[in-house]
Amino acid sequence: MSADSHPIPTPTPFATTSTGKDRVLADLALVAHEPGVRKPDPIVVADSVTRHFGGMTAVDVDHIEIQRGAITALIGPNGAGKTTLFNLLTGFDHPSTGTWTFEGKSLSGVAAAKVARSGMVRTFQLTKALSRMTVIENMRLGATHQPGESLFTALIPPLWRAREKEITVQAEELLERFKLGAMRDEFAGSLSGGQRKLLEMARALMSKPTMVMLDEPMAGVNPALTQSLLGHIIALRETGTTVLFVEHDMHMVRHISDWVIVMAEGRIVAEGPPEEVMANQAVVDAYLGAHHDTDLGDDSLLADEVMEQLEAEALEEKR
Amino acid sequence: MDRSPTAHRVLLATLFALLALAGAVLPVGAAQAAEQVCVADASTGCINGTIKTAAGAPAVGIVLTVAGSDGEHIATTGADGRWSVAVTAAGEYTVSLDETTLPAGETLRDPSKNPRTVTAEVGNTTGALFPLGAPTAAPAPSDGATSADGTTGADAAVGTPTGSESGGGVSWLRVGQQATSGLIFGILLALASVGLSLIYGTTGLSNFAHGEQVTLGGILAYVGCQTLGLPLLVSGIIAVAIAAASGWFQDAVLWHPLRRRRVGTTQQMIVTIGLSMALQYSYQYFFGGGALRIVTENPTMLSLGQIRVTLHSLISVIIAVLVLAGVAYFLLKTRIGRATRAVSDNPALAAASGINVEGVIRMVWTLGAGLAGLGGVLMGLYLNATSWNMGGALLLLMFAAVTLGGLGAAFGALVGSLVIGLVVEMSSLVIPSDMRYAGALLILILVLLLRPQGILGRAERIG
Amino acid sequence: MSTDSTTAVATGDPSSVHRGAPAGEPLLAATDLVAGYLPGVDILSGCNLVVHPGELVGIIGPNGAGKSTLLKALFGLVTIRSGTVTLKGEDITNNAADALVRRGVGFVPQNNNVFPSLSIEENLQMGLYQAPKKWAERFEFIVDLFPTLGERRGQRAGSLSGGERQMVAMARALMMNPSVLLLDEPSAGLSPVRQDETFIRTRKINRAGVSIVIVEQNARRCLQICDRAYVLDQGRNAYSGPGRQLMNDPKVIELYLGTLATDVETATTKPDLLPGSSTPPTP
Amino acid sequence: MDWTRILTNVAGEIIAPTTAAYALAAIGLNIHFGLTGLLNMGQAGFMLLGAYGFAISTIAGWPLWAAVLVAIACSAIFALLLGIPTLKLRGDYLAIVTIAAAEIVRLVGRSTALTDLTGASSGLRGNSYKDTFQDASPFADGTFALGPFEYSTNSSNSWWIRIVAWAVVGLACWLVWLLMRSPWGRVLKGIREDEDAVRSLGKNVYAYRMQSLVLGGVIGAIAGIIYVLPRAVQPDSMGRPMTFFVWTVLLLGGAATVFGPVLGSIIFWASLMLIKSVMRDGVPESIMRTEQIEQFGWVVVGVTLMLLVIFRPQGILGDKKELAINVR
Amino acid sequence: SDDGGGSDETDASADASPLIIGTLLPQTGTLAYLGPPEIAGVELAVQEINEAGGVLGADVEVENADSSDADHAEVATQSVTDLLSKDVQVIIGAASSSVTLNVVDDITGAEVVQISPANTATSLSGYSPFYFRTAPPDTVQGAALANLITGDGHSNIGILVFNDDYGTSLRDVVKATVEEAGATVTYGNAGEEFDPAASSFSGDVTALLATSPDAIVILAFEQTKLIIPELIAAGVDPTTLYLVDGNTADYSADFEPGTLEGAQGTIPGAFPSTEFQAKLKELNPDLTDYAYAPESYDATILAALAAVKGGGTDGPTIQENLASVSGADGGTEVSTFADGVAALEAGDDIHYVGQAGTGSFNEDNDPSSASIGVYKFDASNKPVFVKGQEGEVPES
Ligand SMILES: Nc1ncnc2c1ncn2[C@@H]1O[C@H](COP(=O)(O)OP(=O)(O)OP(=O)(O)O)[C@@H](O)[C@H]1O
Ligand SMILES: Nc1ncnc2c1ncn2[C@@H]1O[C@H](COP(=O)(O)OP(=O)(O)OP(=O)(O)O)[C@@H](O)[C@H]1O
Ligand SMILES: [Mg+2]
Ligand SMILES: [Mg+2]
Repeated sequence: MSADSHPIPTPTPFATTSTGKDRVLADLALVAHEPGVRKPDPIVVADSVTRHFGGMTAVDVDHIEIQRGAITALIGPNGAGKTTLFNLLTGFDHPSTGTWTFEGKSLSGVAAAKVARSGMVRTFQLTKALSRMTVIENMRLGATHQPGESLFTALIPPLWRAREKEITVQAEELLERFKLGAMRDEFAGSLSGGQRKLLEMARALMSKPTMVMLDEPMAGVNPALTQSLLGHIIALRETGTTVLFVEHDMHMVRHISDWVIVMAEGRIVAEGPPEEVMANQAVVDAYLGAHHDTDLGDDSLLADEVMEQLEAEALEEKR
Repeated sequence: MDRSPTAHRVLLATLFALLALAGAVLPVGAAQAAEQVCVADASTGCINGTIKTAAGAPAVGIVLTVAGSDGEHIATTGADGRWSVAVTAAGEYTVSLDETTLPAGETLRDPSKNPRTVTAEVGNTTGALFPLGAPTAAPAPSDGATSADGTTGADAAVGTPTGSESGGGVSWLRVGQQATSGLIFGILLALASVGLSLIYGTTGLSNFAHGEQVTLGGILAYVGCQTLGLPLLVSGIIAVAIAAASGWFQDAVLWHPLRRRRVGTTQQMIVTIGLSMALQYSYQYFFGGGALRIVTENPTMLSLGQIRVTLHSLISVIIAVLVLAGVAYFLLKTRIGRATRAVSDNPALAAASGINVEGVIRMVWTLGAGLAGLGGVLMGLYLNATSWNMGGALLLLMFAAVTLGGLGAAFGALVGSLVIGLVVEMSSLVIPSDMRYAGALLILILVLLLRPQGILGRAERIG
Repeated sequence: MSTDSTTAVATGDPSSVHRGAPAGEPLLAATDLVAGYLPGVDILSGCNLVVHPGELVGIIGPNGAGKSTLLKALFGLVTIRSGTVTLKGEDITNNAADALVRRGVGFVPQNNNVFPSLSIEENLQMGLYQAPKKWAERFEFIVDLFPTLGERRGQRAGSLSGGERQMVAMARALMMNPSVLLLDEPSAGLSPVRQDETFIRTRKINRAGVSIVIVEQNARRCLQICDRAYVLDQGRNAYSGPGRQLMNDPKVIELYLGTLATDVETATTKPDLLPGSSTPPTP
Repeated sequence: MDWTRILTNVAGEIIAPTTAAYALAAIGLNIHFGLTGLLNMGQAGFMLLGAYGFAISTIAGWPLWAAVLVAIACSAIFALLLGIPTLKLRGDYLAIVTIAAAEIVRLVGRSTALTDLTGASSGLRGNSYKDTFQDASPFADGTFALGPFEYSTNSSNSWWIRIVAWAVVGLACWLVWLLMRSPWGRVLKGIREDEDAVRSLGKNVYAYRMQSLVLGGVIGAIAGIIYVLPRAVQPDSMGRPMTFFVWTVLLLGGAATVFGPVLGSIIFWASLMLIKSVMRDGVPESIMRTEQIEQFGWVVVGVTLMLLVIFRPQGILGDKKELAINVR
Repeated sequence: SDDGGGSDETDASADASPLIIGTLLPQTGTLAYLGPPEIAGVELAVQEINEAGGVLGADVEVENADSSDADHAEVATQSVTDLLSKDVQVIIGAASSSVTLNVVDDITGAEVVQISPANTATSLSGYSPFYFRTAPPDTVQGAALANLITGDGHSNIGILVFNDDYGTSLRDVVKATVEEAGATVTYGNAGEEFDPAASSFSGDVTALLATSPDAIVILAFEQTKLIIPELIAAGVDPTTLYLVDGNTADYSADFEPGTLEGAQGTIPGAFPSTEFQAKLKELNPDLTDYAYAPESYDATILAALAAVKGGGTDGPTIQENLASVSGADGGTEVSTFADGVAALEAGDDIHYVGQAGTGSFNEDNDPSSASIGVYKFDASNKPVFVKGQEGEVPES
């Protein structure tokens, strides 16, 4: 069955009739399915970005473009360099070589905070909850344009109260959607692993970014909740937000992404729409594996050959 | 040490020179010149001086004239080079030296100061000096003058072999000497800082009472040697054992319960400040505020080439190096040693790996306190005395060393200590001595700017 | 793709999937556990769990349900306020973690599951802390399982990617060759092929006689492989039963599993149990 | 034992200028540590710079307001100099850098090289710079008694300094109260928890830290002025023990609270006075010699401090729940 | 401390309340070793005063309080509060000039007389009409020491001096005097002081010896114990060592016999004081060191005599009469409290000649002269009196 047409339990008005999706699909329709391909309306363009750690090359990207307004998935084996690429693009790490632009402006060498302010906001794979602040405070911190964040305005509450109210309303809405409403006044440090992931994502969305980069947003999140959150991500596309996410959950990738980029050993090895990329034999061999659609309860899987095959695949992935 | 024959000769020559000098200055020599020597009393004042040749030998038979309100007095230097006149009225006196009576080849160092005017008081002694030597500003006798006279470098100077180099400025010998002291100090400091670093590394606690652990070692050794009269070795071993036990005990009654109650490390840090206060003043209560000499014997000096070290410090350094090597082996090669790093990274996971976390921490406290105690004993010997605040005074240097080397990296603390030791002892070559700690701290800041993670620390990955 | 074999198992009697021995003495049992972190706030409020020898037990549930807390409580990392935990009949309530390791319990935590400043090799050595003599043998075994780890043995775990860390975490727990294994989301952050590998390996380990408790958000996969499963919600057992049965329970699907990933199974499971089962299978 | 006298003295400590100065210094430190998580172990350095700046410019003939501005400027520049290179470092490194920098200030201040400016180790005499402040008093000279408290109105340890000091403390509390509840304070708190996370949200962590360092440092400098007004500028009295006491005061009262520093300071100095007076009067010399009584007094102070933290680790006003969140 | 009990005459005596003397001396902190002898000096004086009938018929009381060191400045402040609340009229202290500077305004502002037994800082000269000191002025001791050195014929003089008022101002005098006599200060010039908090002195000793001095002066306190072994080990001849009042002490328990034999030191004060020391030791058997005990003793006696002379125990009265009893107006020389009272009762002006050998107070309330004793260490490292020297304080 088609994942798209499947009814989603939580009411998400944008889920199916997505004008944004149509637009993006139309834009991407003519784009060739090859690594490093040019896109009609790229928001991020990066050239020859490399990052070495000692002797190993974690990232070695010749050319990559992210389509504006699209939901792009970045997949690839463990250690492929996805997170490192995120770190480089968002200014949390410094590349060995390379330049990139965001909305036409060069962002290479720009500090992380400035990158975020320019509209490119990311989340972390290993969550960074602000432990001794409450959930709602975490959320408020994500907002932008709060005049009270400047030292002198902070001293005159009337100057920032109104904005604070707006922020709080927005934060509470997001919390409800991310099933964190009940935790509003708890310390973020007391959240469970999955709840932290959710908070991290919700907090990033507070700033209404032009582009949001999610690093494995759904790892550790309950599937039922994942499903309801996908609606939210799709809704982001409707508002014109560009989404780039790393994810190992293929159902999610298949369900919401307009475009998939595959990384391996630091390089871009394949690009294309999800159905096609996932049918690509190389991707299946190196990343998805032969059993990704198999019921693992099958005893025959316990045969030694299967293990060997899996190991071979894992090695392939490594190579 | 293979150069010891030379060293011995230098030492012997020095001793002879010393004896000669002592003979000249000691009251024994004064006896024969007794009839000349003026003693100031209610009605007389004295003007006196001693004249020595450039080589430092007494200059005999020099004639001086002292003229003033109560007339003219003539004095001649005696066998010890001394002269003196008694005056009966206070006021200004002109002292002139008859240059013709100078021994052959001697000149006044500063001829313009002859004659010179002094103010004498009744009941007081006033000096008037006429230094002999080459007419330069250089205060020390030059090499040429020394060898011309055939004596060793230990002439006029108070018997130090360093005199042979041109004095005052920075000589290589002085650099070497201070570098040696720096290394010794650094290695001994390392004993203390490695313990501090271990405790910080495993528990995240900045232990401001660590200095008192160091003091404890020193004071226990003092008690052993001075109060109980035990031999140094025995009291040293007992001191280290008790110091280590105190670490065990402290963790058992204080830090373990605090950790169990999840008291944060900053709060624990304040507890260490309180503990440090309580301990410092307890030491003061029992042992007073003065310096305590662990052993009263004067240190035996050894010469390594031209560099002097005391036997005590040499042995101390050897002990310290052995112990530090042992600690290094323990940390790197033993299971428990590795476990300390695991505990410092992630105590819960360490427990999940089957490590007895509390046991490891207890062991670290014991080891850290034991090392500090040993550091205290050796430091007390090296510094010639211990006192109630010896450790407290060193604490900042220890922290600097630990940070410099990379927080929590035990070897970093070792490297950091050596750097700090060298900087502290050598910075007085270039900056005022009372600012040398400032110099060490400045170096610390600079190193941190270049290598924020410390010398041996590693940068962390984000994301 | 081996759709055939999947069908064979899935359409069979659910009880045939269940290989543990639900009857008899439990190996590990928790009764009416109450536990929490902050004073006065109970996260687990009367939670029960039974693991029989050789059983593979899954725990699923929404985020914040208390799954990790339950594992930590079993393992002595969270204080149990009331209730008991027994291992082979002996009371081990609030026993220290290292004592449990000595008794053959292994644990892979969800977060912070490596020692970041230690190298991979040292991480593994920590896993074998109580039996350093077996190092050579066990290390070979692990390198066999995770060749990457062998090659990178000198790299500091703190610099590893998310997936690589997860491998280190799993490998560390396997070092001691435990007889009871508590896994908290072992597949999170792994690539699909590694996830499969992890699940299949978990089963193999289980087959070799190790009793396993596995907490997963990859819930379908988890239910596929486990003998029996618990659904935890708000610190209490909400459902329990054989994995297959829960997987097809509409209530469980709606509340905990979602339908996003049902595309594989829909073709083969009982159509009447599934909402939206009328949709055609994916090509 | 004369309890009325002792209790009067203890009560007197509550309003003493030293108490106010420490409260103020701790308020500054609270902005650093409580709000931003900066481990400033050199607050005494800021205070000493403030004191030097004030005293030296007053001695040079500058008016009161200018001297205060000089003090503020000195500490602000010091904060900038310290902050530019170090605020990018991990917290623990900042601790050692600040403690080192404060020691450098003290050692340079007391070195003979600067005798003309700083008076080297003997420092600057109190009566050489107190005049401008005392002249600014609206009161007539003399002494004034309020209940059991009798102080001179203007000179040195006076009512005037008490009034000004506590007014400044009140002002600073109000400032912190406003800031803590403001979005600015929220960003600082975020930085305290995880700077990378805050950075990823587009806040310039460096700038915020710098603002916090300067603000707290300036408050420290003003505390320094208040501290030296009733005494003299002594480089040695503003060294590490002072920094430790400021920390103690802060954590005693409760970090990240508005009134914690004030309460901490009052409790610290009042109990020091109480313990010492009681020891002095209550322990007969047949048991301990007089100097032993004083030393034992300090031991009691140290132990009391430990017990206070052990039994109330979050401080008197702190939030226990916050402490229970394990961040390690 | 006053065990005399209420004497019968108290009621019959003048309207003055009993004289209460406060001490503000270092009992804790880095100078704590200076406290016990000073306190013993005060207590000995009080004991003698009370044995002689007290002041104006009432026993003198002592209230001790800690001044600590400059590092703990608040302690002295609190102690002053404590002392003032006990209505003391005289405060003996502090030992450290830094501490004095911190509290002097509070004390003198309350019109309480402060007499320091140990302050030497020039910045304290004439600080307040209520501030006095009995410590020998640097100018006298420094000059005496310098003359001793030059008299021994040393022309290259190295000074190990700590950067503290006591050290640097004494150094300045020594330097000026020896240079006038034609000698050179090879080490220890401005900028070559060591930090009093320093713990290791090998660098300083090396630097000093590199200048090849033929005499070495140590201007320090307790640090001396750490420095001397360093010097001796470096081969320095003890006969070329010179010490001052802050460190000329009995080192028989600290160094092996002969270590200091022939070294010389200056201590202000009349000789012999062994009897005085024995009395102090009786009061506090743990005493090992007597630095500033005579000055503290004198300060107490002077204050008591001033009260007797003025017929009142209040601060201003004592302040007015202190200079006079110290001999500023001349008069009968007395050396004990009892003699002083007798002379005063006879209507004479008196000139108290005390243990410290300092002269009457000058206009700045500093001692106008001092007699300096020269001591030489014997084989057991004890200082033995050699001769005395008298010195005037030059008018400033
Ligand atoms: N600071 C570092 N030092 C050394 N190696 C590093 C560092 N950071 C990353 N690496 C290595 O670079 C490679 C890429 O890491 P990265 O985190 O980008 O992988 P990833 O694609 O995000 O993988 P995953 O899906 O497992 O999260 C990994 O092999 C990792 O070990
Ligand atoms: N360290 C902690 N301190 C305080 N409260 C905590 C802590 N960890 C968890 N909690 C509380 O316990 C609840 C359950 O947490 P737990 O980690 O057990 O959930 P979980 O079922 O494992 O969720 P997830 O699937 O998201 O990992 C959380 O919602 C939180 O309120
Ligand atoms: Mg990653
Ligand atoms: Mg969990």
